[in-house]
Parts: sequence; structure tokens; C-alpha cells
Amino acid sequence: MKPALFTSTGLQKHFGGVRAVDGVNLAIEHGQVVGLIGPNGAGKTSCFNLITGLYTPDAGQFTFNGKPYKPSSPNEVARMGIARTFQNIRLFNSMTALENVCVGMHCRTGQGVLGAVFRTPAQRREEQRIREQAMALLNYVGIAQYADYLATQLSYGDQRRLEIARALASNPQVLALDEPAAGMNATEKLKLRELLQRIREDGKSILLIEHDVKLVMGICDQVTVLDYGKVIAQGTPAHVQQSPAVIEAYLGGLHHG
Amino acid sequence: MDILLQQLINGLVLGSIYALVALGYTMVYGVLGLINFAHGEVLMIGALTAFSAISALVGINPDLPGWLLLTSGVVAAIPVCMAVSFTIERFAYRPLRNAPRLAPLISAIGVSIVLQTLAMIIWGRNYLIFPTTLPNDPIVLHTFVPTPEADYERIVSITPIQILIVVVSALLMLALTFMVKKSRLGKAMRATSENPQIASLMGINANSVIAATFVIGAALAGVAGVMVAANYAVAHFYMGFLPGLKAFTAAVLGGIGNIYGAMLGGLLLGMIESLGAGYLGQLTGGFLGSHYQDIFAFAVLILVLTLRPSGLLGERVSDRA
Amino acid sequence: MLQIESLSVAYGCIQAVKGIDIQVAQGELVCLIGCNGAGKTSTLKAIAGLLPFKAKQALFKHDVNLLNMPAHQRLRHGMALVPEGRGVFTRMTVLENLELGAYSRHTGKQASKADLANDLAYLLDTFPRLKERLNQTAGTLSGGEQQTLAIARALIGKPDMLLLDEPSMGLAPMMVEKIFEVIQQVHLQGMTILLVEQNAHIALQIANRAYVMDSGLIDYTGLASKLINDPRIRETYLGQAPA
Amino acid sequence: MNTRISDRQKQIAGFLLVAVALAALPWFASMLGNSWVRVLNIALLYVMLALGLNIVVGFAGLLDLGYIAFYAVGAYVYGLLASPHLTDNFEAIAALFPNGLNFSIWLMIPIGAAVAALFGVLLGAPTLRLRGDYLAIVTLGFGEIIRLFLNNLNAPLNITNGPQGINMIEPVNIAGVRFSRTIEMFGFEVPALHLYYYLFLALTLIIILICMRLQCSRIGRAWAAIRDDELAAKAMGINTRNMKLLAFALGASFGGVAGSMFSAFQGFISPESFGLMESIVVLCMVVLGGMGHIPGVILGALLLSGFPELLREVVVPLQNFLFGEVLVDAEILRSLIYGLTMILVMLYRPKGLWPQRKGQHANGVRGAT
Amino acid sequence: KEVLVKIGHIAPLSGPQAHYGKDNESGARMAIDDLNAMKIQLEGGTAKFQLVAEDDAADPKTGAIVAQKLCDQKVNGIVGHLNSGTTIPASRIYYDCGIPQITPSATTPKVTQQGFESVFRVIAHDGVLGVALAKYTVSDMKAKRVVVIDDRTGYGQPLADIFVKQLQANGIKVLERHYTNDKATDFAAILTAVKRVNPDVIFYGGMDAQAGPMLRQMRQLGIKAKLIGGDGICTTELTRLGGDNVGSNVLCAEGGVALSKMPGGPAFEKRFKARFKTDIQVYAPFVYDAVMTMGMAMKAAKSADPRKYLPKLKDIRYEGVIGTIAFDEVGDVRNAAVTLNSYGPQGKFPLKVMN
Ligand SMILES: Nc1ncnc2c1ncn2[C@@H]1O[C@H](COP(=O)(O)OP(=O)(O)OP(=O)(O)O)[C@@H](O)[C@H]1O
Ligand SMILES: Nc1ncnc2c1ncn2[C@@H]1O[C@H](COP(=O)(O)OP(=O)(O)OP(=O)(O)O)[C@@H](O)[C@H]1O
Ligand SMILES: CC(C)C[C@H](N)C(=O)O
Ligand SMILES: [Mg+2]
Ligand SMILES: [Mg+2]
Repeated sequence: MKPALFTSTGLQKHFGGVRAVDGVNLAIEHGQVVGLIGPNGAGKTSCFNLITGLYTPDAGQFTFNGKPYKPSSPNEVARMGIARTFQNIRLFNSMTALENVCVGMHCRTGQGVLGAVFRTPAQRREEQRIREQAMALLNYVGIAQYADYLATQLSYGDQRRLEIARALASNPQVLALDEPAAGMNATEKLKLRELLQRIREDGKSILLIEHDVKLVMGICDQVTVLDYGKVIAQGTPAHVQQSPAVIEAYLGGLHHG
Repeated sequence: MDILLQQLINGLVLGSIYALVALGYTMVYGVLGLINFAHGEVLMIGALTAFSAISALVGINPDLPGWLLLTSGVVAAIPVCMAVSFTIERFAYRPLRNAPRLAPLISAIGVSIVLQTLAMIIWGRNYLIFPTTLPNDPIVLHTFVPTPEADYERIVSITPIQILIVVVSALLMLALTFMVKKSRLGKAMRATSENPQIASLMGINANSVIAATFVIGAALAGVAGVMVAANYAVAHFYMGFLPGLKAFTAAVLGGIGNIYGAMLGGLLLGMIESLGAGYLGQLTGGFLGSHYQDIFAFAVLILVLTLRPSGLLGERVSDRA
Repeated sequence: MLQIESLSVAYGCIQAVKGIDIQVAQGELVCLIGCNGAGKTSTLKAIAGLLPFKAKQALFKHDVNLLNMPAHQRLRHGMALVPEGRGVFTRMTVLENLELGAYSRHTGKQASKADLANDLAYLLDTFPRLKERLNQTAGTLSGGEQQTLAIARALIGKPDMLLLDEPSMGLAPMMVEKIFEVIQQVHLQGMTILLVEQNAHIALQIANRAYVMDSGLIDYTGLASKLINDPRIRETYLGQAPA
Repeated sequence: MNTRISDRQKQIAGFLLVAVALAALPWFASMLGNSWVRVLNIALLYVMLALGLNIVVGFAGLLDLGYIAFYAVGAYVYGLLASPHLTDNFEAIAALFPNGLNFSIWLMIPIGAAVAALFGVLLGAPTLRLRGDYLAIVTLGFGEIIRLFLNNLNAPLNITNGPQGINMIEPVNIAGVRFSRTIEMFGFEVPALHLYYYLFLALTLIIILICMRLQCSRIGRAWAAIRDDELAAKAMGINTRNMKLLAFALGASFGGVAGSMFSAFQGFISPESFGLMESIVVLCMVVLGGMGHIPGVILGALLLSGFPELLREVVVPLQNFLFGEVLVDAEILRSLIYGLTMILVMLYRPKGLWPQRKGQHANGVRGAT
Repeated sequence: KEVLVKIGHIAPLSGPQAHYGKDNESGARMAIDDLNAMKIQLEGGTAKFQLVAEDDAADPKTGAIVAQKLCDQKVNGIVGHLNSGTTIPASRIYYDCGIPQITPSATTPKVTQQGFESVFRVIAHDGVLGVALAKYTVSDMKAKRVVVIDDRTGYGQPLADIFVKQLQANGIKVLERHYTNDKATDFAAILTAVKRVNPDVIFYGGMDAQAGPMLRQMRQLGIKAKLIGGDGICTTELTRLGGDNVGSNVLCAEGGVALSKMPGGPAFEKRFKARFKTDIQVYAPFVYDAVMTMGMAMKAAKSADPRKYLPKLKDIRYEGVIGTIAFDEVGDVRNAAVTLNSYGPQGKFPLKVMN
């Protein structure tokens, strides 16, 4: 078996007295969708922030592609192949949807000042490629018709899609999504699920934080459940769903059985 | 020893002046996030108004006691400053509440030019002599015995007006802190500063809160203006520029938006300048003199901000994603 | 309680709400559902006074004219909004946020301090997480915690009418249940509620009536119990294949 | 196919028209008086400055209140290398260059730009972690530090000649044509002012081109991303540190070019030309014109530098015309109008006179799908 | 018939130095009126003098634009600018258009050392004043302990430098040098530092607006030293600015002969006050004389054409309110008298005239 694409062991982060992340082990295999769920304030987003270099862990190690990995700064993380979206949408508001996606491609392109100033053929080719790919990505997530809209002009759900397209633009191996379905209705969630499915089929791994249990259970290969920063269950969706600890802390009455 | 003590007093006085101006600066910044470039000009208006008021009183009765004159100066300056500030807030800043971040800044610069010019029209271009209100003679705090190396009058002194400045700025800081921390207005100010829209959902009238802040800030500027003019005994349409700049620096040094920060920043800046001017030459063996005082002050500022990006007491904006 | 005729909202040239009528009777729980970009948030913001709008008539409690009334006055008349995207004061502590929620209670009739303390205690009991975090700045709360705080903050103001914009967004399942319990509870205690919700399933279960919005227009309106079984609604909003 | 060609032709025709107009401008201006050519020249310098600052403030969103420092650096680099000051004061240098320092202008401009860029990076480095107004005060401080150094470095070694400034700076000299007084060219009498105009215009056009190309490149997008949301930009793989430093360096280098040209044009420089107010004026140009939008910024620079001079011509005659006498002193009215204009422009055009228009405002039947 | 003669005058009328600028302009206005009253006959008719007053905001760049503007207008002569920093770049422009320029107040020696034959100065330059002051300090005051403060402007710094150099030449080493700026009002820190070395003389290179408050603060700190300085502080304004701290403890040098000692001096002062309802700030008498001198040269040449009156200007000898005006080869006022003044209950009074 191939080694896991990404692992974390013993991940810890404390804020004052709050143990936001407390010894989390995670593993993402190639082409898998891994769910990260748990009650509010369990530490899911904090985990993301640790993985993507926004926070520095108090303890713990990562490996990525079998090698030890130290997320020094967020831009390095993106370059290495982990892209993310944000729980509270953070798009570039003065830019159009298309430009937002173009920015996502930044770390996969390389033309510098001179290229831009002299419009070298290489630069023009690259620029062409950026536009085409960005457009293709907007198409992919289904908002191509809004390519020329400013990001702020999109509705909440479309902004979420745009964030996904922007994250995909860096051609990541791992796509980390923080509550992509928030603010979508059931039908739209189904469409989102199709999209995630497609992304997975295109060979990317997904790390997914989501509160919509149906979505998580429907798409994830593995699920990790956090509570108070600790892993309280880990395994297949079916397994996790049965765990009394998870029912107690997270699912509650609605989802018995 | 006498020199060091005196320099510390100099720093304290200068710092208190900076702090006094910085308090108003920081309040307005705290609620609007606006660098109110016109704050120094409001101070100038305060000083010149007090000048006119006091001169008029002296004209009527030259034997009025100094404290009465000074008080009337302050009493005259405050409402004028408030009115001026209210007007500029209403007409030059409020319409820009939702404009891009730098628009109000430019408007403020425009206001500052206009106020200076108006003052030039009203009070003329010449330096005005601020009437003596409190006795000009120093109060000697301590006398050192002259030694053969230092056989001059070794005194450590402070003037009544300087004592007043230190006391007033400390009192105003306390009053402001109390207001911001404890009162309803204070709470409304902090909410408005963070998000006026959401604040309005709490039933807070953002416009009046902001206007109130401006007016309070203006009152502070008025007091500061009178103190500055009374201390240096001159007033001039351009006198607001430098205090405004220093106060801005002080407010940022302490953490802009924070009242203790303004006080701390002001005092610190005063001390830095005072000790810098006094000792840079000695410390560097005459290589750097007092002309490097401002460079020194800015260098300290830059150093502080590189270590603490939001000032000494500023809130650290934690970036949550 | 709320009577709005021909409400329209525009962002520059984009017409987000195109002349809709909304009525909410005293003590009713009405829900407003619709796709992304249908104009629900715009409608709520307009009613709460955060957006300029046009309307033939906009009355609250029969005689309070909402046209041209600045947002901050509405709370005095008893209307509160939990905005989309939470909108907590991130630089203030949880407690201060809650105190701000009660800001307008000082001016109202029921100004008793003891009352306030009671309500606070009750809310903190309902949302124990907030109690744990009482002196933490709200900006460092997790997304769901912030959402909870936003709801609690609106409730502590004791409004007569509550506008909720997607209160369940970002909440864990158990928390969703809890929130809807609370909504139902305050509703039973007599609060009038206008609820925008993507989780149409739950929303329709607790609502009396519902409006369905699409592209800035009201498509449908009717009793919630009817709508929940309407095949078209089921298909477009509940994610269920036509039966 | 057909229409495309004619479009192209139209473009070329328009281009030629603009080119002719720009070339003829100083000749028309000098009909009104040579001072207008001088005003034009200074305006072009401000355009360069505003475009440079626009990179930092408009593109990358970094509020810089000390930008004039780079202008000063450029000016002093040129001033020192093209005046007898260094050879007069340092024997070693005099020995090295017995005939005085006379470097080619094609060397001087890049040197000015490079040294300024170096200072840009120096300023940028400590400010990387700062946001918004903290950045503003640090840059303000930096600008003042530079000015104070220029003002004070006359002792113990007389490097800058302190407050007295540097005089006798050689005018520009291109291919043996020395830009001083009036020059005979192809049988024409061309005043030096006009030659400077063409030189400044050429440099300005180059800077405009660079700005435009950068803005719609990968780098321009990265700056815009940083401006909108630095954290998200980082998460998208943008090395914000390098990008910010690049913005500072490029912006500074334009300032340096403008500075060296100022130095040559004026023949005399002293620290008082590089005070805080100058930084603020350039910032006003950028914001008033339309931050981030190149044509807007150019407009802002032209207006704010030309407007006071225009007022100078108008204020007195206008009063005479209206009231038959001068009621308010010209300079007072001038300052008043200047200040009020700044306020009014912001009130009525908060995004600037000519802001960037982006996005789909007009045909927005959104959500109809 | 009338011949229009335009005299350009440039000084900062806005910004922090506006009060000096307005003062200068007023001096020029008085001179223009006086010239008109004299009905000077030129070729072609009676001269009608007109003042073209402009504002340079003390900014060298603006100064150059205004200079060009006056060139375009073909004014017949220039009186200005106020500051050395604006005068230097502008003088090149005037020279290029062949318009004679007399500066009444730009005192940096450099102004007349650029090799422009049409540039004149009616005031003693800093070199003259600095040297005179240093000599006086050594020989008359017999000072031993001297401290120097300057305001780091193009006026204060060179003046202080020259003073220091001359003192050194006379065998006295300055104990310490300190610095401030021309917008400062607080000098407590440097004065306290000065106090440590217990000087008997403090030299200040700068203007009265700073010297006034400085004197107050010296008193507050118990500094007994005398304050000396150049024409920038040698004003009647100083008695207002410094209040009762200005007395025999202040010594200052100004170019020319004391106004009160000149035949037309007191009258000038009275007329100035009556007309402009304000005190003379600093340089108004110099401006007055500069304009008059220019007018006299035109009168002598019977022409306002620069080419014709410039030679007359070079050789002029005119009795002005500040003394006799004649120019040396570079255009500086010849044998500029230096008056040392002090202050008493009646205000400024001359102590000694040095040549
Ligand atoms: N910077 C911080 N300072 C203090 N506490 C923090 C900080 N960041 C996170 N926390 C705390 O850590 C806990 C975990 O937060 P996190 O955002 O990771 O939760 P989450 O699992 O994403 O929750 P949700 O589902 O509500 O988004 C929360 O209780 C939060 O209050
Ligand atoms: N600030 C804005 N500027 C321009 N257009 C906007 C703005 N905000 C919203 N819109 C547009 O108005 C329309 C209605 O948006 P609104 O946010 O009201 O929808 P919604 O029903 O709340 O959607 P969601 O369920 O995604 O929150 C959308 O088409 C959106 O693009
Ligand atoms: C007004 C003064 C500062 C002018 C000074 N005498 C100079 O030469 O610049
Ligand atoms: Mg989260
Ligand atoms: Mg919405």
C-alpha cells in the first residue's frame, strides 16, 4: 500500500486555557475524502489553520507525500499542494470572479516583472493559459456565467463555489474545505456533492469540515470526529455514526439509528 | 542629577501635552478608524479662540486674576472647538462613512487646509502673544549645592502651567477611560467602531455616537490648545501641525484607539524626545547631536512597531480564518 | 405585526428584490425560503433598515412606518435582526456582546437590572458554551459559537419581533436542534418571528406560514404544513426527487 | 475581418492624434507663457510620483505617507553626482575625477532608480507585518528620517550640504545637447523647458506602460489580492513578503527617477522640498484621481499640480471682474479653494474623479438562472 | 503720459512663514506708493509703478514656477524672494530672462556667489553678521563659554556655522552645539542640556518666533546666559514674543544701520504702522529700500528697461532707511554696516555699529 498522502500526529494547539486542538491524528489517503466533524468549537477550523500554516502548532508532526512537512507559512503550504477555503468566506472583493480564480493560480505560474513589462511571448502564453484554465474552473464549479461579476456581487452559495474554484486553481493534491455547504439548501447541497465527487474523481484528496451529516456520511471515505480538541471517533462513516460518544456529543436525538 | 531630573520633568510636561492631544486623536480613531488630520487644527482654533477671549477680558478689566482668565479661555475654546468639529464631522466626514478607506483621510487633509486658511483670515498671519495667565516664574522643586564643576544655579523647576498640564491630562485620561469602559456611550462607541451597521441593529445611533466622539475629541483638543498656548505663550495659525503630528505618532506608539495607549505613547514620546535631545550628544561622544532627536524618536517608534505591530497597548488583531 | 407592500431593493442596477408583499401577524412564525441569490437576505436587511428600499407601504405594529426609519430606531419599537454571517463584535468579549444586545432595554419600559441578570443567566444556561467563553473576545470564537452568540444577543434584547437570517448556518446538528427548540420556545412565549432558512425541512416543520422566494419575487406562499408536502417545493428546496 | 482592420486603423489614428497633441502641447502652452511649460514639467514629475505611489497604495493597498523620501533619494543621488559638491568637499573624489563628475544621463537615471529602489526595500522590510495606519506612521517616520538625514549630514562630513542644499547641478545633457537656456536644433529655437518636457514625457510614458502591464499581469493580481485580503492571498500561495517588497521597490524607483529629473531641472535641491506635506500631496493626487486606476491617478496628478497655478491666474481677475476690487487676498482664496476642492471631490466622488469600473453593474439580471 | 513699470515681489504668503512674507509685501507696497508719488520721469512719460505680488509658499519648486511667470510677464525688476532656498533656483531663471533681482532677505552668502551679474542683495549676508557677532562676543562681551543652537534651516545653520568658525579663529571653542527646528516651540530639553555646561553666551541661529519662547524657557530653567543671534531675532517682535524675558540679556546683529538712527527710520516705522495696522516683523525696511533702490536706478537711467538700468543699479548710491545702499562686484551691499542691538524697557536699541 502506498503511504498516506498526508498525516498528522499528536497535533496540539492551546489558546490560553483553551485546548482547541489536543492531540489530533489524521491521515488522508490518495484520492480519499476525509471528513472532519464535531460540535461547534471542537477545534476543526483550528486543525485547518494548523495544517495550512496559519497557526504554528504547540506540538505534533505532519507528513506530506511521505516526507516530513512543516507548514512554515501559508503561501508555502499552497505551493506544496494543499489549498483551502474559509469558513467565513474570504474572497478578493474588488476583483471579478475570474480574477479571483486567476489569483489562485499564482503559485503555479512564474512570470516576473520583466516578463510582464516586455510582454514576452512566454508571458503572453502563460497569461493566456491562466485565463483559459480559470474560465474552465468556473465552468467546472458551475458559475461561468458570473465570470465578470465582482466577487461581492455573488450570492452566498455562489461565493462558496467561487472559493472552491479559487482553491482548485493552485492544482492542489489536498483540497481542504471548511463548511462548503453552509448556506446552501438541500438541493444545492446535492449539486455540491456532485462537484466534490467530481473533484475526487479527478484525483484530488479532500479534507472536509461540514455539519451536514448527510453530505459527510454520503461522500466521505473516512471520518474523524473531534470534541474539545480531542478525537472521539475515527473510521468509516458507518462506524462513526454508531459510536455512542459521537451520538452523545454531536449527532443528538435526530439521527439515532 | 539636577540635569537628569530636569530632563525627566521636561519629558513629563512635553509628554503630557502630546498625550493630551493624542487622547482626542485616539478617540476619533477608535470610533471611526479615521486619522483625523484636522485634529491639530481644531487645537489651533481652540488656542486662538482662547486668545481672543482672554485678550477681550483683559481689555475690559486688566486686573482679573490669571486663573480666571485661563478658565474663561478654556470655557470659550471648548464650545467653539466642539461646534467646529461637529460641523466638519457632519459635512466632511459623515457623507463618507461608507466610502473607501482613504476618502475621509483626504477630506480631512482638505479640512485642515481650510481651517488653517480661515484662521489666517480671522487671526492674521502673525504670531500672537498669548497673555500671561498663571505666573511665569518657575517653582523650584529642589536646589542642589553647586560644585566646582557645576557652579551654576542648580535648580530643578517647573512652572504652574506645566503642573496644570500634567494634572489636566492625567485627569482627562481617567475621565475618558471611565467613560469608555463604564458608560453606555463608551460601549456604543466601541461597538460603532467595530461595525456601525451591526451597532445600529443593537439600537445604537451610530451617527450620534460618532458625532459625540468627535465633539468630545474636539473639547479635548480645545483644552490642549489652551494649555499649549498658555505654556509657550505664543499662538499662530500653523501651531496645530506639529502637535497633531506628534500626537498621531504618540497614539500609534501606544496603540491607536487605546486611551491608556495614547497617554503612555505621549509620555514616552515626550521622554524620548527630551532625553534624546539632552543626551544623544553625550552618549555618542558628540557624534550625533540633538538634530538627531527626531530621527531617534522615529527609530524608536519603528522598532517598537516591528516588535509589537499594533503598538504598546494596542489590541492584537488575531487573524482567525 | 408587519405589513409590507411592494418591497423592492436594488444594488446599483441589480434589482435584488422586485416588489414583494410580506405580512406577518402578531405571534406568527413565518419562514422565507429560496435558492441562493433569491433575495432573502436583501429582504430582511431592508426590513431591518440596513439597506435602502422602496415600498408602497411598510408598517410595523400597525402604526410604525418603516419607510425612511433609520435602523437603530427599530429595536426601540421592538424589532431585532440576527444578520447573515453572524456579525458579532469580534473585538469585544462575549459578555460585552450580550450587554450590547441589551443596549436598548435601558430606554424601554422594562429596565430592571434584575430582569436583565435573569435573562442573561437563562441564556447562558441555554448555551453553556458561551458561559465558558464569557470573557473571550468574540472574534476568537469558532464559527458556530459566534452564530450562537449572535442569536443570544438578539434574544436578550427582548424584541417583539425577531428576524432571523439563516440561524442554523454553521451549527452542528445538535446545536441546530437546540436553536430551533429555542426559537419555538420564544415563539410560544409570544414572539413574532420571520425566519430565513436554508434548512427548509426543519424550518417548515416549526413555521406557521411560509413564503418561497425566487429571483427577487415571491413564488409561493401558504401554510407551512401544506408547503412541506408540495412536490415542487420538495424537489427544489428539500432535495428530494419528486414523489 | 473588414471591421477589425478599420478598428485597428482607428486605433492608430487615435494614437497618432494623441501623440501629435502631446508633442505640440508645450508650444501651445508657451504661447500663454513659459511658466505654463514649467507647470507642465512639474506636473509630469508629479505624474511619475503619483504612479509610483499608486503601485504601493493603489495596487498593493499599503498606505505610505513617506513616499517623498524616494523622490528625495533620487534627487540627491543625481544632485551629488552632477554637481561640484562632492569634488569640492572630498579630495579623494576630486582626485579620482579631475574633470569633475560627469556621468551620462543614461547612467544617472538607472542609478537614481536603483538607489531609490534599495531604499524602498529598506523601508519595506520592517513594515511587512504592519497593517493600515500603523504602516502609515512608520512610513511617515521613514520619510522624515530621510529628510532629517539629508538636512543634517553636513557635518562631520559634508555629504549633503545640510539645509543649504546642493546648488549648481548640471542640467541634463543628451548627446551633447545641454538642456540649458535655448538650444538651436534643426534651425529651430527650442527652449530647454521644452526639451525637458519631452524627456519627462518620454519617461512618464515608459512608467505608464510599466504600470499598465504590471497591473494586468500575475503580479498586479497578486498585489490586488494582498490589498483585498492579505491572509487569503497568502493562503493562495502568494508570497506576500516578496510581493510587498517588490511594490515598495518599484514604486520607489519611479520616485527615484522623478527625483533625479527634478534635480536636473531645478539645478538646486534642498531638504525643504521633500517634507511631509509633499508626501501628502502625492497621496492626495492618487486618491483624488482614483486609486489603483492609472488614468485616474494621472488625472489626479495633473489636476492637483496644475490647479493651484490655474487659480493663481484666475483668482485676482475674477474678483476684479465680480466685485471690481480684490476683496480677499489671492493666496488666501487659493488655499481655501484648494482645500475645499479636496473635500468636495471626495464628497461627490468618494472613489476619486476617475475610478476603476469593474464588474457587471449594468446588465445584471442575477439569479434568473 | 504714463509708462507702466512692473515690479515683481515674491515671498511666502501662505504656510508657516506667511507672516514674514506679508511683512515683506507691505514694505514693497509702501515703496511703490512712494515711487509713484515721486513722479519719476522715464523716456516716454511718468513712471507708474505697479507691484506684481506673488506667493511662493517658501517652496523652491513653486518659487521657480512663479519666477518663470514673472519672466513671462516681462516685469521690469524683481524684489524677492524671502528665503534663500527659493531665491537660489529662481535667480537662475531671472538671470536667464535678463531681469534684475534684488533680494531683501535671502541672507545665505551663496545667493550672490553664483556668478549672476543681475542679482543683488540689500542686506548683510550671514557671513558678515556671523563674523561681526563672533568678534563682538570675543572682544566686547569677553565671553568664554559659548554654546550654539541653530534651527537647521538654510538660514540658521550657515549663520551658526560661520559664527562658530570665526569664534574658533579667535581662539574660543564652542562648548556644545544644539539643534532645533523652525516650527518648534519647546526648547526645554536642549536648554537643560545647555545648562549643564553653564555657558555665558548662547548663540541662536534662527528666527524670533523661536527665540521668544526660548527666552521664556531659559528663564524658567534658571539659565542666566545671554542670548545672541542674527537679524532673524533682531526684531521689535521679539519683545512681544519673549515678553519681559527680553532685555539686556539679548544681543543681536542686523545688517544696515538701526532704523531709529536713520533719518527716515522712525518716520518709516510710524507710517508702516499707520498703514498696515501691524508691527514691522523683520525685513519690511529692507524690502522698502530694495524697491526704492530699483526705482532710483530706473530714474537714473531714465528707463525701466533692464538692459538700460542695470548698469545704473550696479553703480547706485542710495540713502535708504536702513543705511546707504551701494553694491559691490558680486551684488552684495557694499561695506554693509552691522548694528548690534540690545533691548531695554523702550524696546530694541542700538548698542554699537560695526563696519
Ligand atoms: N485565536 C484564538 N484564541 C482563543 N481561542 C481560540 C482561538 N481560536 C480558536 N479558539 C477556540 O478554540 C476552539 C476551537 O475553535 P474552532 O474554530 O477550531 O472550532 P470549530 O470546530 O471549527 O467550530 P465550528 O464548527 O463552530 O466552526 C473554540 O472554542 C474557540 O473559541
Ligand atoms: N452588495 C451587493 N452588491 C451587488 N449585488 C448584490 C449585493 N448583495 C447581494 N447582491 C445580489 O442580490 C441578489 C440577492 O442576494 P441575497 O443575498 O439577498 O440572496 P439570498 O437569497 O440571501 O441568497 P443566499 O441564500 O445565498 O444567502 C443576488 O443576486 C446577489 O448577487
Ligand atoms: C525668513 C528668513 C528665514 C529668511 C532667511 N534670512 C533666509 O535667508 O532664508
Ligand atoms: Mg469552524
Ligand atoms: Mg442570504
